Amino acid sequence: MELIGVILGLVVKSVIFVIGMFLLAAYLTLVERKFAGHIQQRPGPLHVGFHGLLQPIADALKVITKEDLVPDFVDKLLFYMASLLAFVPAIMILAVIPFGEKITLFGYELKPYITDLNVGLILALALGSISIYGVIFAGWASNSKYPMIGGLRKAAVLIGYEVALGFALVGPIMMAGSFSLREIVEAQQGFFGAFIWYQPIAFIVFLFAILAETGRTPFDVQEAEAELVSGYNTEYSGMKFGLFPLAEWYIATFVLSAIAVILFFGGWNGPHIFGPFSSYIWFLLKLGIVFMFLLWVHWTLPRYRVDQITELAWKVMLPLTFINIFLTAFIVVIKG
Amino acid sequence: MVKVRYVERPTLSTVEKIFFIDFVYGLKTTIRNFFRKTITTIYPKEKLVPPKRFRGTHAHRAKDGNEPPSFVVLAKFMEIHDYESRCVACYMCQQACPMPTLFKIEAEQLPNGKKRVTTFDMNLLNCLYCGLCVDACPVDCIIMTDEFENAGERRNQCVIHKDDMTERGISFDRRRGNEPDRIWIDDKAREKLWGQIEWT
Amino acid sequence: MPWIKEEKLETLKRLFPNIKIECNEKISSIEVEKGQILEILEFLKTSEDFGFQMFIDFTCVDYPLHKPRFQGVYILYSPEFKERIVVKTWATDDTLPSLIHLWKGAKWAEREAYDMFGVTFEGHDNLVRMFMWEGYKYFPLRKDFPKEGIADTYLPSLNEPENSIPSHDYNPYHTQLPTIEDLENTEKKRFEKKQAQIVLNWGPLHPGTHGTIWFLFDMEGEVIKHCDIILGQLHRGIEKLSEDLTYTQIIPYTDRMDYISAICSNVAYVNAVEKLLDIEVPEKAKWIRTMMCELQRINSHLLWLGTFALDLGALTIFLYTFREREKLMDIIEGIAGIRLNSSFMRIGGVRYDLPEGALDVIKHFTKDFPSKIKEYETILTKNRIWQRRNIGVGVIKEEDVYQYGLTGSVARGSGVPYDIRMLQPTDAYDKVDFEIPLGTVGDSYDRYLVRMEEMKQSLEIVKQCVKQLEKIKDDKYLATDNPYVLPTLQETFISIEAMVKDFNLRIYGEQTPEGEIYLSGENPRGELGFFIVSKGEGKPYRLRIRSGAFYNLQVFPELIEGRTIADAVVLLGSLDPVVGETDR
Amino acid sequence: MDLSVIAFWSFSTLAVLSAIGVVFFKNIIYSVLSLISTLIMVSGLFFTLGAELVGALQILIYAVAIVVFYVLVISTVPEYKGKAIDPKYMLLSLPVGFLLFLELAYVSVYGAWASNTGIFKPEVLNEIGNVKAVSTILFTKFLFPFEVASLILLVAMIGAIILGRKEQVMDEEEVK
Repeated sequence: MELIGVILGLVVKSVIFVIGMFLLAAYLTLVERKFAGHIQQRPGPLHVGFHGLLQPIADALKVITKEDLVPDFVDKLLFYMASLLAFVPAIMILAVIPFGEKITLFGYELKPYITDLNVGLILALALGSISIYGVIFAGWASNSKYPMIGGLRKAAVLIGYEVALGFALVGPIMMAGSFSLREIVEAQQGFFGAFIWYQPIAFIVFLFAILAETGRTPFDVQEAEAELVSGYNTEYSGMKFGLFPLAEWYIATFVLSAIAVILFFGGWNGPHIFGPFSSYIWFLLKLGIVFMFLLWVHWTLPRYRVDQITELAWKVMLPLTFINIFLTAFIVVIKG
Repeated sequence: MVKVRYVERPTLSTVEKIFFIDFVYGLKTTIRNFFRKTITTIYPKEKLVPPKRFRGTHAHRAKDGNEPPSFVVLAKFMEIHDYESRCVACYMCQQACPMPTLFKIEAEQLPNGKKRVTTFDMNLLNCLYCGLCVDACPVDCIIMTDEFENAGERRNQCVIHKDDMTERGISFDRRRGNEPDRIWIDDKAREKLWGQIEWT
Repeated sequence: MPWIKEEKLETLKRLFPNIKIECNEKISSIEVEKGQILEILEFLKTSEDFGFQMFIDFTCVDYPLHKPRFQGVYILYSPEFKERIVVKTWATDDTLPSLIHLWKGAKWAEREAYDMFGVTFEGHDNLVRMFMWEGYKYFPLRKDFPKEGIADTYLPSLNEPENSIPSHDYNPYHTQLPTIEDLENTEKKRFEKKQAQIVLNWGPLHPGTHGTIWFLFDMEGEVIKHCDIILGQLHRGIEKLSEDLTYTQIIPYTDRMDYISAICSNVAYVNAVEKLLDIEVPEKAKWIRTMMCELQRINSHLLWLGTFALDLGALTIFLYTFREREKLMDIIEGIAGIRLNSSFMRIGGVRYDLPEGALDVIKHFTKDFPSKIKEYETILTKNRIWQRRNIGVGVIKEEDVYQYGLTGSVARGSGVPYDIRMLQPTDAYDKVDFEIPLGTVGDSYDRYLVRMEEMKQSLEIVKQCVKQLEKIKDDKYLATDNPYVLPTLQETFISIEAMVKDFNLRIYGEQTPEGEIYLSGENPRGELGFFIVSKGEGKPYRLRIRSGAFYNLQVFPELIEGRTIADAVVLLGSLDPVVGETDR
Repeated sequence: MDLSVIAFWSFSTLAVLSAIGVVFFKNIIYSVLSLISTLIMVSGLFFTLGAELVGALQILIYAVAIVVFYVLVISTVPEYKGKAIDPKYMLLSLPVGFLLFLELAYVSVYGAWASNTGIFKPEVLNEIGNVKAVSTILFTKFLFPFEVASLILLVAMIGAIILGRKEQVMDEEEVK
C-alpha cells in the first residue's frame, strides 16, 4: 500500500508539474510575442481575448488541428521520435528544480519540487543536453539538406557550449560546496550573498551558454531562417513542429533561467514581505527578470556565424571559465 | 557642389569590448522603443483614409451637372440620361492603356442617330493601376477612387461593369468630391505613426 | 556624363581606318568590322589615351531586313577621362567573338544576348540560356517573335469552375511554360558534374534570396566550392513589351522593374526619352523629381537595411526601418497616388503638382529621420557581431568593379567614385550640394557604411529641394507647350487643341526623331541605363535596359567560392539585387 | 516487491535489450540510438543503486558528449556506406566477442569480491553524499592513476591541437 501511495504521490505531482509547464510554456509564447511586439513598437497579439490573452490557446488548437504532413523518404520512426526526444528531456529537468521553500498548508507539507538529489545540478545539465539529440535526429531523419545542416550546426554549437557551461558552474558549486540546488540556494544568504557578486565571469559565460543552448539569437544558427529556411525543423508540421520551439525556446529557456536564478541570484531568498508565498514570488520574480533579459537580447542582436560561435566557445568562453575556477579555488582555499 | 569623401570604419576599443558597451547601447535603444507608443494601425478596426489622389478601383463619374466643357460638346452625339455614366465611348482609355485587352467597351447606334454605351467592362486582374486611362479621359468620366478592398474568389468577380462603376463614382464624389487636393486627411489613425505635423 | 569627343575619335580612326564614326550630343559611337572588334576593344581598354576600362553594357539589336541581321552594341566607360563610348559591330553568321577575357562582366550580357537573339559567341566558356530554360525553342527578342508569345500551352485557371462564364479577356491558352523536366535540364546544364559533396538548391523561393533567384551551391560541408545562379523566374520581357507600346505607356512598366525604387526608374527612363525628344522640363518638375528620387532612395535603402539586418538575425531593425519606410510610403502615396508602383513621372514633367501640405509632411520627416538613423547605427554599426559578420566578407577590388561593370553603392563601397548624379547630372542634381561616400576596403561592411551615409546625404538633398520648392510654388509642373508632351486633364477639358493633341499622342505615340540614345540614372541599386533605338515611330524600335542589379549580382559566384552559406546571405544582402530589375 | 527492485529489473532488461539493438540494427543511426538508450538505462541502474553522481556523469559524459561525436561523424557519412555489412567481419566478431564476454564474466565474478567494498557503508554515504565519497577515493587511494590519466589526456589534447594545426597549414600551402 505504501508503495502505491508513493507512486501515486509522485505521479500526481509530476502530472501537475507537466501540465503546469505546458500552460506556462504556452503563456511564455504570449509573453515573448508581446515583448517582441512592444520592442518593435507594435502591440503583438491583440484580437483573441483581452489583449490577446487567449492567443496561446488559439495557437495550441491551431497547431494540434493542423494537417500533419510527413514527407516521403523520411525515416518515419526517427522523424516522429525526434520531436519527443527534444521535448521530453527538457521537461524532465523540472524533476530536480526546486521552485521555493517547503511550506505547510492545511497540515500538509508541500514540497515545491519532485525530488531533491544531491547531484541535482549535474542531472539537470545531463538532461538538458540530451534534448539536443532531438535536434540532431530531426535533421537526420528529415532526409533533406537544410535540416541536416541545421542539425549538424546545433551539434557543433552544443559541444562547445556544453563544456563552457559545465565549467562555468564549477565556480558557484565550489563556493556552495554542493551539487544540490537547494543547498546552493541556502548558501547564498542576504543581498550580497548572491553569487553574482563573486562570480561575474561565470555568470556571463552562463548567459552566453543559455542563449546557445536554447538557440536564441545571437546563436540561433540551427534555424537561421535567412540561410536554412527553418533549419532542422523545416520538414515538420503540426504538433510535431510545435514541440520544438516549445521545448527549445520556452521550456529550456525557462528551466535554464531557473538554474541561473538558483546559482547566481540566491534563488528564492528574499525579504519575507509576501507572507507564506514569499519564496515562490521572489523566485518567479527573479526568474521572470532573467527570462525577459534573454528575450531582450534575442530581439536586439544579430546572429553569429557558426564557426565564430564555436571559436568563441573554445577560445574565449572556455579559458574564461578556467580562469574563474582558478580564482575561485584560490579564494576558497585562502578563506578556508 | 558634389564632394567625394571616404567613410571611416569605426572599431571597438578594448574597454568597449570587455564591458560589452556595444551590446549595452543596442539593448538601451531597443528598451527605449519598448516604452514608446505602438504605431500599428489595427487594420480591420481602424482604417486610414487614403489620400484623394489614391489610385484604387476605377469608377465612372455620372452626368450630374458638373461636367467639363468638353463633355458638353461631345454629349450632343450621345444619349446619356442624368445620373448615368458620362462615358462617350471615345475609347481613349483603351488607347492609353498599356494592357488594352482589359477593356471591353461597346456602344450602339440608336434610331435617333445618337450613340449609347452598352458595355464598359474592365478586368482588374490585368490592370496596372497606372492611371493612364484617367489621364486620357477627355470628359472626366473614368476616375480612380479610394476603394481598395476588392478581392474576389473568381476571375469574373474582378471584372467591373459600367453600372457599378457609376455607382461607385457617385458615392466617391459624394464622400470626397469637395475635399481639397491635400496630401492626406489628417486623422487620428495617422497620428499614431506620424505624431503631430505642423501644417502651414 | 559627356560622350567621347569627336576629335579623340579621329585619332582613333587614324589607327584603325576602317571604323565609322557617328557623333552627336546624344551619343558617340563607332562602328567597327567584326574581325577587328576584339583588337579595337582591347586597344580602347588598355591604351592610356582612351582608358575605357569599365564595362557598362552589351546588347544586340535585331534588323531583320539587314544582312547580317544582328548588331552588337558595346557601351564602355573610361574612369580616367570620365567619358563613354558606344562600339557597334555587325554579327556576321549570327556569331560574335566573346569578350569574357577582356571583361568578366561580359559573360552574362553575352548569355542574355544568346538567350534573347540566338547570337552565339565564340570563345564563351558556358554559353547557356540566361533567363529562359534549356529546351526553349524561341529567341524572344527577335522581331519575328510575336509580342504576346505563341499561345500553345493549355493551362486553365484553377479557381474557374467548368461552367461559369469567364471574364471577357480570359484565355486558357498560354505561352510555353517550363516543365519540371525542363527545370531539371536547366539545372544539369549549369553544373556539368558536381565537384563537392552536395548540391544545395538555394532558392528559387527562399527567405534569404530576396526574391526568386535560384542559386546552386556545390558544397563541401558548409563551404561553397562552386556556385551558379539561375535567373529568369521573374522574367517578364519588359524590353520586348515596350517595343509595342508608346513611350508614355512604358512608364508603368519601369515601375515594375525595380519595384522598390519605382520613382528612380521612372526618372531615369523619362530623362532618356526627354533627351531623345529634346524636351526642356520645367524647373519645378526638376526639383520635384529630385526630391522624390531621393525620398525613394532613402526608402529603398531602408528596405535594404531592414532585410539585410533580418538576414543577419536582427529582426527588430527590420521593423524599425519599416516604421520609417511607412512614413515615406505615406508621402509617396499622398503625392503620387500609389505606394509602390507610383508611375508619377510623365514625359515633360511630373503627373501632378505637389498637393497641399506635402512639403510640411516632408519637412516633418526630415526633422525626425536623423534620430532614427542614429538608432539603427547604435544597434548595428559598432556591434561586434555585426562587424564580425561583415568585415572581410566579399571584398571587391577596384579592378573587379571595372571588370564586372559594378555600379551604385557596390562600386562606391570599393572606393570607385562612380555616381551618375555626379558624372552626368540630370534634373536638379547639378544645383544641390551633397557628398558621395566611398569605402576603403570594399567588403560588406564598407557597403553597409556607404549606404548608411547615402541615406543621410539623400536627406540633405531633400531638405534643399524642399527649400527650393517653397520658393517656386506657382511654376508649371509639365511642359505642355511642347508638342510631344501630353496635356493635363484641365487643358483637355477646356481646349479642343489640347484634346486633339491628346488624342494624337495617345494613338500614335510620341513621334521621336530617328536616332539612338543611352542615358542612365543613379538607381539605388546601381546604374539604370536606357539604350533606345528609335526609327522615327511612336514606339521604340529597341529599348535596352541596363540594369545595375544584373551586373552587380554577377560578381556573386566569384566572391562566394570558398566561403560558407552564412556568408552567402551577407554577401547577397550587401549586393542588394532586386529580381524585378535583374530579370526585367 | 520494493520499488527499487522493479526499477532495477526494468532498467537492466531495457539495457540488455538496447544493447542487443546496438549489435543487430542494420541502420547505423538506430544502432547509435540504442547505444544512447543503453547508456541511459545503465545510468538508471546507477541511480537505483544509490550512485547518483556516477549516474548523472554517465549521462552527461557518455550519453551526450561522446555519442554526439559519433552522431556527428555518422550523419556526415553517406547512408549507403553506413548500411554495408560484410559477413567476414561478423564471423571474426563472434570469437572476439566471446573472449570479451569471458573476460567480463571473470572480472565481475572475482572482481566483485576483490574490490573496495566496505570503505563507505550506506550510512556513511547518506551522511557525506555521493560526491564527497567519490572525490575522497579519487584523491587519496587513486591519486596516482588519476594524475597519470590527466597527463595522458593533456598530451592527447596537445597532440590533437598540433595535428589540427598541421592540416590547416597544408591547406594554405595548397592555395598558394
